[in-house]
Amino acid sequence: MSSKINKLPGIKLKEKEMYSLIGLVEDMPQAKYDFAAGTTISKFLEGLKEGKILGRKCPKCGRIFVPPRSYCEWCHVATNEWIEVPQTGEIHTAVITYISTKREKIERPEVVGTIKLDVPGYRDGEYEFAGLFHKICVDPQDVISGKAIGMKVKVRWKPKEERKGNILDIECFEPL
Amino acid sequence: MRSNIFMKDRVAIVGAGITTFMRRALETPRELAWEAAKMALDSAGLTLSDIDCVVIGSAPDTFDGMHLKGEYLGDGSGAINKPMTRVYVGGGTGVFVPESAYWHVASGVCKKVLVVAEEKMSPAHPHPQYVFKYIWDPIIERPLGPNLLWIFAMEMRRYMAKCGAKKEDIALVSVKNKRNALDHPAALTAANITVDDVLKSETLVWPVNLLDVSPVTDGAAALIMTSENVAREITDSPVWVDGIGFTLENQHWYNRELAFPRYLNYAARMAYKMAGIERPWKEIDVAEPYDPFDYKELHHIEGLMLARPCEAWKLVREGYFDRNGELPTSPSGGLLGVGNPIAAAGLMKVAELFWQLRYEAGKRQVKKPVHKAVANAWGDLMQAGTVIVLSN
Amino acid sequence: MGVLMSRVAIVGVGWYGFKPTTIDVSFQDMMFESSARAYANAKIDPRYDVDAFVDCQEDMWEGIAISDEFAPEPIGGALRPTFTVAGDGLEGIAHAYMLIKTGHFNVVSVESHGKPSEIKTLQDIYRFALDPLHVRPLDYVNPLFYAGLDAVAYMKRTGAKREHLAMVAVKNKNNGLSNERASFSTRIDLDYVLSSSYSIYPMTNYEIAPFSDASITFVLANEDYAKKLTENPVWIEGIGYSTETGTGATEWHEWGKMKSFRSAALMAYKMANLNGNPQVDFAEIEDRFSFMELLALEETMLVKEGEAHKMLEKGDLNRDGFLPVNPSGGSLSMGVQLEATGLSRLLEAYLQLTGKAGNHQLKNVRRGLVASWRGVPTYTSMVALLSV
Amino acid sequence: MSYDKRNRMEDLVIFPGEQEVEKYVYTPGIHGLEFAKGLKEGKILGMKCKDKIYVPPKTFCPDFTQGELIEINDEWILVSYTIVYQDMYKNNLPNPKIIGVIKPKNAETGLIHLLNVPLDKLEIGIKLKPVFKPENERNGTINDIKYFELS
Repeated sequence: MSSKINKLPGIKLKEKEMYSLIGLVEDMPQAKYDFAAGTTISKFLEGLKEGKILGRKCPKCGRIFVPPRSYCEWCHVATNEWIEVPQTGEIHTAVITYISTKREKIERPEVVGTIKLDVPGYRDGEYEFAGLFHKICVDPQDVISGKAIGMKVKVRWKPKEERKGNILDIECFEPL
Repeated sequence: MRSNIFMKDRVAIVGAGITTFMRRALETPRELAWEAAKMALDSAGLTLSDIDCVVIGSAPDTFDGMHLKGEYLGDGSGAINKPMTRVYVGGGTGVFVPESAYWHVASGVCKKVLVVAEEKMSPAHPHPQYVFKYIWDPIIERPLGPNLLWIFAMEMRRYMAKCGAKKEDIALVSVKNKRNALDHPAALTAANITVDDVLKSETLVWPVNLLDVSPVTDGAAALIMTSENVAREITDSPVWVDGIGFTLENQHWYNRELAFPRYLNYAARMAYKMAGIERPWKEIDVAEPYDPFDYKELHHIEGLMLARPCEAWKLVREGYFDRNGELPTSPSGGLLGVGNPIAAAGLMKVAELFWQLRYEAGKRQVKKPVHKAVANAWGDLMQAGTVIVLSN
Repeated sequence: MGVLMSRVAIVGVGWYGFKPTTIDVSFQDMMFESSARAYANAKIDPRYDVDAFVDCQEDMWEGIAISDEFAPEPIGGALRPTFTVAGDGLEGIAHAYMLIKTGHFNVVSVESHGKPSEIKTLQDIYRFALDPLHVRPLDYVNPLFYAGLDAVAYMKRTGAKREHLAMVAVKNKNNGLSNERASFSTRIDLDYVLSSSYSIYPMTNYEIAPFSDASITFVLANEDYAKKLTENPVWIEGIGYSTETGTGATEWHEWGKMKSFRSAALMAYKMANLNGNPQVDFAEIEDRFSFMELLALEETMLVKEGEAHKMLEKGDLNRDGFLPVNPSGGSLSMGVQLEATGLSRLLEAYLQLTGKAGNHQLKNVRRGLVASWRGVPTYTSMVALLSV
Repeated sequence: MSYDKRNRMEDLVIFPGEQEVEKYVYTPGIHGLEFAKGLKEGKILGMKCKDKIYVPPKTFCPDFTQGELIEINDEWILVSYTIVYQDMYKNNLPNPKIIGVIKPKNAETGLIHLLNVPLDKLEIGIKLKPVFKPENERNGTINDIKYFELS
C-alpha cells in the first residue's frame, strides 16, 4: 500500500475546530426502557432483599448457576430448582478503579472484581464457576501485591431497611 | 463444521482501502465508509457497478449516534440498489466482516463483494467510554456503575497472577506496536516510547495505564473479495482466504477463568482446521492479533496457539514478535499504534495481512518470507472470537 | 452431486409471544422459549446438531449496546459458532442459506425477536435512525411520515384511491380473526375505516400496524439432513435482499416506488431459475402500512404495475381469491415485532406450506412468497420464495 | 423457564434502564459543510454528477464518483407530501405537520421539509419556494429554511 499511496483520505479536526463548524448538529434522542426481569431474575432480586443469594440448578448436568438462569446455557434445557448458596467465596480477580463510568477521576479509588462463590458441584481450577461481579472492600495495596487474588471473602449486606431488591443490596464482598 | 471436498472455487481478497485514523473527523460516518470503499475499489481497478453484494461491519450504534447504523452506512458502503447486510459481534466485527463475505462468495450467491467497516467514536459526549456503560447486563451489572476498562483490567490482573507476567513485561507490547505504527500512514498514536513511559502514564484502572490502551478513533477500512475466477482476471497476486472461525462464549464473563481466552481458541481451531493447519506456531508466518490493550495481544497470541499459554510475555522480551523477529505480530502497529475505530480497526488488521502477503507493505514489510497469515479480533464481554487465515 | 447443488430447507420452527406485552418473560427467556420449541420441532439437540447460530437484532431496540453478548445462551449457541446480523430475521435466513451452501455447515438456526413493549421512547428511537443533518432536526414529530410520503406518491402514480388502502386494512384485520397470533385482528367494515380520522395522511390507525412482542426461531438444513430430519421440508427456492439507499441519503429514494423489493425479488427468482412472476399459490406480503401491500405486490412482480388495487377491489387477494395475500392477517393483524417481523411472515408461509396453519389454512398450496421490509426510515427489503 | 413461570404481577420486576449519553455532536461532513455555509447565506446548494443534479449535496454521487457543488436557482416542485396528525403513541397533534419532498425542477432528488401550504392547494406537482429564517437566526442547519410555500 505505502509503496503506491502517499496520502490517505480523512480530514482531521481539533476539538475547537469541530465545535466552531457551521452546520454542526447536537442532539440526543431519548432512549429509555423498561426491562422485564422475567421470573428468574425477579426471584433472585427478591432473594437479595431478604439477604439470600439464590442459584438455579440444571436438571441435566447438575450445575448450579449463580446468578441464576432460566435455562442451562450448556445443555439448553430449562433449569428446575432454586438453591440458596453460601455467601462466601474467593476473589478470582480484582482491580483498582480511579475513574467513573464517564471516565472522570474519582476521589476515592474503589476495588472491584469477580468472586468465585463456594457453590458445590464445581471442581477446583475448573474453567467455569458460580459467582458474582461486585465491589470488594479490601485494601488496594493487596490488589497490587497480589495478596487479594484467592483471598477468602464474604458478602457484606446493606442494612435490611435499605435493601431494595437490587444488586446494590450487597454493599461489597469483604475479607472473611 | 466439516471440510468440503466439493469446493472448487476459492475466495480471494483483491483490493483494500483505508482512511486516516483520526481522533475527530470532519467526515460523516457514511463519508468515511465511502472514502475507504472507493480506495478499495480503485486499488482493484473496479467501479461500484462491478460489485454485486455489500457486507458492512460496525460496532455499537451508540458511538456514531445512529440507530440502524448499517442502514445509515448503506449508501456510503456502496449499497445502492444492492444486497447489503450488517454483521455484528461487537469488537470482533472487524475480522468477522471478511468472514461473512467469505460465505457470500463461497456459497455462489455473490461474485464480487465490497466489505466495509466503519466507526466514528467522536460524536458521543462527554466521552465515548460512557457508551460502554450500556454493554453490561442492565439489571445485574449496570447498577454498579462500571467502566469498560474494569473488565480489561480484571482480565489483565488475572493473566498477570496466573502467568507471572509483570506490568513492565506487558508494556513491551505497547512499545513495539506504537513503534511499528510509525511506518503506517493511517496511524493516530504512533510513537517511540519506552516501558517507563507506559508505566508512568496515568493509571486509569490498576493495572491498566493510559498507554496500555488504544485510543478513541474515527476511521474506516474496506476490502474487495471475489471468487477465484474473478480474482484471476483482476490480479496476478490474489490473497486467499484459507479458513474462517468464529465463536461466541456465554455472557456470564464473571463465571469464567479470565486468564486464557477460550472463546478465541475455539474459533482458531475452527479456522485452522478449515485451512488445514495443524501446527500454527510453526506454519503461520505473520499475525495480527487483536490488541486494544497491550496484554490482549499476548492473550490472543496464546489463544491463537502461536505461543504456549502463559509464555507469550516471555517471547516478547526476546523480540520474537518484532517486525524482523521469528513470528512478527501486529507489524501494522495494531490498535495501540494505528488506532482503534472498533470494527474498522479489525478490518485494518486483515488489510495489513493482505498487503504483507502481496509484499506491498513498504517499510512495514516483515523481513522473513510470508505464506500464511492469521488475524483475530475479540468482542463483547470477553466472548467473541473471530479468526481468519490467509495465504498467498 | 456437488454441495453447491444441494438445496436448503426449513426443518423446524418455534415461536413465543405475538402479544402487545410479554411481562412474563425477559427478552432472553422469550428467545429460549422460541428456540426450545424450534429444536423440539426439528427433533435435534442444539448443543450437538446445529453447526452455526444466527441471531438478528439491533442495539437500540434492545436497550443494550453490543447486544449480541446476550444472544448465545438462550438459543443454545454458547461457545459455538454464533453471530448476529444487525437486520431483519429474513436477512439472517439469507446468511443461513449461504452458510449451508458453502458446504461447511449442515444445520443452521436463525433466531430473531422484538420486544417493543419494553421501549419507553419508541418514537425517539425511530427518530434516532434518521439522518442527523438533513432530516432529524425538522419538526415532523412522527418519524413514520416517510410512509405517508410514499403512500401519496404511489396513489398518484397508480390511481389507487384512499378506499383501496382502507380495503387492505379490512381484508387483513378480518383475515387475522382466525389466526391465534393476530392480536390486533378485528371484525370491521370499510365504513369503519373510511369514517375514522387520519393518523398519517392518507392512512388511519386501521392502516398502520401496531407493535407486538415475539421471538421466532427457524432451523435450516441442507438436503441430506433435511430429508433425515423431517418428512415435510419446506425448500427455500430463492432468497433475496436489497437496499435502495442508506438512511443518510433517503433523498436518493424514488418516492412511491420500492426498488428494494424489485431487486430482492429478482435476486430470489434468479436463484430459483425463474424469470419474472414466480406463479405462487399465496403470498405473505409487507403490510405495516396498508398501501405497502399493494406496492410490494407490484414491485415483486406478482401482479402487474398499477393492477394491485384493481385486483383487491375484485376480491382476487382474498383468502378464497385468485391470489390469496396475507391470509394470516399480516402485520396489520399480528403487529410489527421489530427485527422479527420478516420471520413472523416466513412463519405464516411455512405453516401454510406444511398444512399446519389451522383455521386459516389454505387448500392445495405448494409455493408461496414472503416479502418484508425493514420499516421506516430504511429502504431495505427481503424476499423469500418457498415451496414443498 | 418453560414450566414454572410466575404470573402474579407483583412477583415480576420491571427494571428501568436507558441507553443515552449526554449528547451527540454530528459534524456536517465535506459537502454538508458547504451546504451549511450556503444556508447561512440564504442559498441552497446541490451536487452535479455528470449531467444529473442531486439536492442536498452528499459529497459522493450514487455511482461513487465525486460530485461537484452548484448553486440551485431553479423553481421547486412538490414530489410528494403527507400530513402528520398524530404522534407514534396516537396522541393528536395540536398542529398537524405538513411534510413534503421538494425538488428543483431539473434535479433528480429534493429536500424533505415542512410545507406551509393550504390543504386545498396541496397537490403533487405544485410550484413552491423556500422561506428562510432571518439571517441573524441562521446557523447552517436544515432549519435555516423555515418551510416551503407556494411560489
